Amino acid sequence: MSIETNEEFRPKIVAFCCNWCSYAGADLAGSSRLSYPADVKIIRVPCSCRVNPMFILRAFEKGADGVIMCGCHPGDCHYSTGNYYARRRMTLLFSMLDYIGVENGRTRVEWVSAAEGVKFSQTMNEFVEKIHSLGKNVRLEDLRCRS
Amino acid sequence: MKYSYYPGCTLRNKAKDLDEYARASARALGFELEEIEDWQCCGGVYPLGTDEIATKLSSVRALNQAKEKGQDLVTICSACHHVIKRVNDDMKNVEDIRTRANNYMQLDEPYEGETTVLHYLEVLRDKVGFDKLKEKVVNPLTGKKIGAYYGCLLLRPGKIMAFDDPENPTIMEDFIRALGAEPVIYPYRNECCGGYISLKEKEMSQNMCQKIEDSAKGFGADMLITACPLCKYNLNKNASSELPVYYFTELLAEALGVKEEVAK
Amino acid sequence: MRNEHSAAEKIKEISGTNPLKCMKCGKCSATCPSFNEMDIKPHQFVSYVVNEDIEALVNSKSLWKCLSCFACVERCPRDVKPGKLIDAARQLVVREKGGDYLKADEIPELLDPELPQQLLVSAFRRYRR
Amino acid sequence: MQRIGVFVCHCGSNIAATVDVKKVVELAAKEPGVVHAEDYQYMCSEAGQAKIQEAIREKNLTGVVVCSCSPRMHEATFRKAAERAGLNPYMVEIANIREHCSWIHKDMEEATKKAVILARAAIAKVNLNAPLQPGESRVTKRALIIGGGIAGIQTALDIADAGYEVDIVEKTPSIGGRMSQLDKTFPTLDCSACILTPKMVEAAAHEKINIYTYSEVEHVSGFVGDFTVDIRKKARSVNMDKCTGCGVCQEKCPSKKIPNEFNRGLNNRTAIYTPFAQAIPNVPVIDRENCIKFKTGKCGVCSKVCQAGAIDYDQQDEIVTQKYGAIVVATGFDTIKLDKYDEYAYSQSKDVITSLELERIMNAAGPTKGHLERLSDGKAPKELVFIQCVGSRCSDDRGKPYCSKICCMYTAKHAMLIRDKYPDTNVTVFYIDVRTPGKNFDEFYRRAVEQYGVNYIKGQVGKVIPQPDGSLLVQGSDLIDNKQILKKADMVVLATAIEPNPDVRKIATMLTASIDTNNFLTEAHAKLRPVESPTAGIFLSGVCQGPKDIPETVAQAGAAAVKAIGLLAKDKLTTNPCTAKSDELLCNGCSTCANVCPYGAISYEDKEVNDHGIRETRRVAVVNTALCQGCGACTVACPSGAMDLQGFSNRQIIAEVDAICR
Repeated sequence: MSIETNEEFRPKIVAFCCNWCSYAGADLAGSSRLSYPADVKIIRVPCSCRVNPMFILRAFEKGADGVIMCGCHPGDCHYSTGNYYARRRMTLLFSMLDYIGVENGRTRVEWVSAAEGVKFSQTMNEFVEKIHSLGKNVRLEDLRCRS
Repeated sequence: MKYSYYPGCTLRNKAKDLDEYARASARALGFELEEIEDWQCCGGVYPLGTDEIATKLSSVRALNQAKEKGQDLVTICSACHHVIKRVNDDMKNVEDIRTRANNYMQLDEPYEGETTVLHYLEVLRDKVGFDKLKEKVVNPLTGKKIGAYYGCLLLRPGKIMAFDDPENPTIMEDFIRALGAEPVIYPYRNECCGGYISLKEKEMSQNMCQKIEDSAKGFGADMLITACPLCKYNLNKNASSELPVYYFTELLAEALGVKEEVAK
Repeated sequence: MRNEHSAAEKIKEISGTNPLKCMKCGKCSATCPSFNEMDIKPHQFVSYVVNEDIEALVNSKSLWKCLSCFACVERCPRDVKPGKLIDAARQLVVREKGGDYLKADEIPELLDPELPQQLLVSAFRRYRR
Repeated sequence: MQRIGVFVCHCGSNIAATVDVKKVVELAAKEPGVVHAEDYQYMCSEAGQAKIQEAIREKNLTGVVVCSCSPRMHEATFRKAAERAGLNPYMVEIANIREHCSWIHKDMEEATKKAVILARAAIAKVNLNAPLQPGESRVTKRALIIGGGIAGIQTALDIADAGYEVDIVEKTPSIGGRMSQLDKTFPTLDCSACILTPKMVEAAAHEKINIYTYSEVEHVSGFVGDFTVDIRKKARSVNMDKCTGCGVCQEKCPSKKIPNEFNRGLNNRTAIYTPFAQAIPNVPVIDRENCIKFKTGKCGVCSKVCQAGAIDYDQQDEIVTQKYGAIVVATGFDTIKLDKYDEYAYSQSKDVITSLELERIMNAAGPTKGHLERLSDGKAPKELVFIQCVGSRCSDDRGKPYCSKICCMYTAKHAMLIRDKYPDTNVTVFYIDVRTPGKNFDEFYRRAVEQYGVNYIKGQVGKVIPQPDGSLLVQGSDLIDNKQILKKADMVVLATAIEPNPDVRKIATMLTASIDTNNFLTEAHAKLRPVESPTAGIFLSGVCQGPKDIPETVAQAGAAAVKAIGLLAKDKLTTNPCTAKSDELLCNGCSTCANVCPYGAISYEDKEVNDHGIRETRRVAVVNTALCQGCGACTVACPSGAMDLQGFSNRQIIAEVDAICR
């Protein structure tokens, strides 16, 4: 399915990470030198509940091949309840994306605590591998957006 | 209640009584063992190699037959139980083995570990219930002091077999209590009897079996029970034979009053 | 073994265990019922694989003394499971032509009338291709 | 249009070794709004900060992007530097090209490409940044300590000595914690009670310290400087003011068969009890679950014998609500359950015990009055075997992956004390490694070997085998001799792994303090902020943060106290200005945002608005910036898109998304 047939497929992956747990978990992955592919780019948000489904749709529209959202473990949210809202919102969004034909594997929610550098790196490795197996996102990309 | 039943090679030959007592007892307890068709030998030992597929297929066939009937699969021999349970775990949890086994099997619908594998003792504990069993006992084995010999295969690896606490099991002791006898707990009940080693290295097995027997005797047992034909063979053959060794099903049939029925 | 490195890799692959997880506590050897019969002890299996000393390993008596009783597998605190390494080394040998530990012609004299089928089947699978 | 400066840090070779910083400078300079770009060895150094300040002044920068380490590391540093140069600190953003880039990628080209993209995202964000002004909040000059063990007591004393009010909340009937259960302490063999009791008394007598025993924290709200906490004082059934601590009620109580928690269940206590003789307060509690009066309505013996009339069966739980500026967690540890380790026969033999149980057996106030004896038959053991690392350093799912840290030393202590007091008793220790990093620790361990003749065997034990004669056979490895040994023993002591008190998870959730996979509380920084939780205003004291011995616990307790004092000493705190803001023209007054706000920071006002020339009064959302913590839940919930988060606005995040996907 890859459009750029000449080149190796390098997916564009956006990772939203909450400031308190997952972003710190990503930092720990970094300071522990636990590698994952450079295709993953992290955007820091205060809490997973700050992630508006609009941001995820926007990413797909702009050509992202996968979007992952990471937050504190349920019950451990810095703001008590934020990740519960996020979980509900994402469940709805993902089922809607599924309905319109965006494969389930292109989106993911994972809870990563500040102490889980290993889990962060593992999750990213798995996710990138999954996106590789799904190939390029052609369903939602607005081709007019391509630069 | 009907269960798919996998007797295994030895129960068809040298351990016929293990099988027959089990069936008679099942009838007395109100469940039925329906032997699956054209079963093949499980191989006796679980192939540990992660790259072994062919040697696991006979188990998969049995498991799949049970699945098609929508029944749980019951085993009695510890070795069969061990092999089939672990293969089932592979089929459920190890993607590589699942894919390759299904490629071989070419089933209408791929087998993915759906069947529940139960040891006969687990049926007694979890389905019949030891309380219920106790009610059905007509000849309680009062006064008998019985040491349960678990061996390795029923218990280990604990995470996969999920049969009982691998270091301090209670299922056979509870079974013994249900039959009206007194269980004797001794530390060597989950140590190996030597298994297949007795074919070529008899002395090793003798060493181990003697420790088991001495330990059981030391704690006051006057007989041993086991669920494995090979354990029974080794304990009989490779220890001083001061303690008689029985299959658990024989005592079950005796307590339920169906032993004579089998003898006929 | 022609190539010690690739043989070590093969053992790791077949066994699916990572010997580097070992913390050298010796619990496997403490728990092994065949310990006294073994020339290379269960805890040493791990270091032989790590050091890629496979020639010595596959020629050891220990391969044929392991009972597959899984005591070391159950009790290993580091998930290394030496029993699986031993079995993988044994697989390397029996998969080689002529590596069988049990020859067909020696079987008749090992039999006795009470011997259960299960014993032969198990021994066959552990000792032969 | 912003005038943005981009500053790319080499971080020595930490970044520069895998990211071509010159290339990042070159490409960042071409981004819209960028008027200045440069790189430097260490941006966080004084010289590096000076470069940023110089550029702000000379090029009239309105925004700054620093491509460097994690913002969790130096965002504050760079924002302060910018502020000193006259720029609003919230016009500074960080592109994390170290933790999220150079440290995890090896290929230079790939890492450089990613660094450029991360820089672009930050630049795109700064283009939309607006100056923000922090507000102020007050500080309640009172600290709460959760847990009354040595960690909590020490922290409380240090804070109170600095002149601040302190409340200790302790779940059990007395303060003292684990240390009160210990007999002697390493490496000096001091009697534990002798050094702990004075501290307990001092805490109880301190005019600034208020102790709530038999109490639990039930609810926490608020934030740094201004927490509101509900404390449940469980009904003691004894009037604290009337009780004289004479102890007659305990002597006469007919319900005597309750496992004594303080002695680890090795003997029994009564239903009305104080856990130990030196308990503070010296006022018993009635364990209602086991009290005959509470179970059947009959009895009442304690009430009859109490001269002071202190027994009060009708006492109810009481909720105390109190405000605090700082909270210190000092919840300590317990030993793990051994049900998954029955190869050591712990549940099969009374003579296999844990080290903490041995501690009670060795103690004069313990179940055997300090005589070393077998619990099965009361005989003195002649052969004693210690097994190390039971449940520690396990990567399977039975135990804990970490080293419990204290076991090597307390085992040496036990071995030494036993050899000293009972020279006829042989002591063998099976160990994997002997870990003694601490002042006088290795010397202590060597003394056990050299002076006291303790037999250390390198190797783990595989199985403890009870024998028909009541003795035990220990089957273990001797890795030095390459042997499997069978050792006869009369008693086996297991160095059982420690784990954080199981209640800590509940408490961490209430405090929104993060916790790791082993239930240890996480520090704000593993090296540089080891006694603070990432949640502002929450401090960590003792084993709740990680395994440690008494001197380390006391040191950390003092450190946590200093951090708490540093907070309490302030009159005002500046608040995070990244708060939610509602656009009153878009707001339809639906209340959805207020319903998801965890802080009750959103209220509604009838306000006159001018909507494109139409003046009317509407019901609109108003955010109280003192209460808003900036989570952003409301911004997504708002159906009309009126609610946005300053500093993380919709437009800013979308700009980042766009830059990454470009």
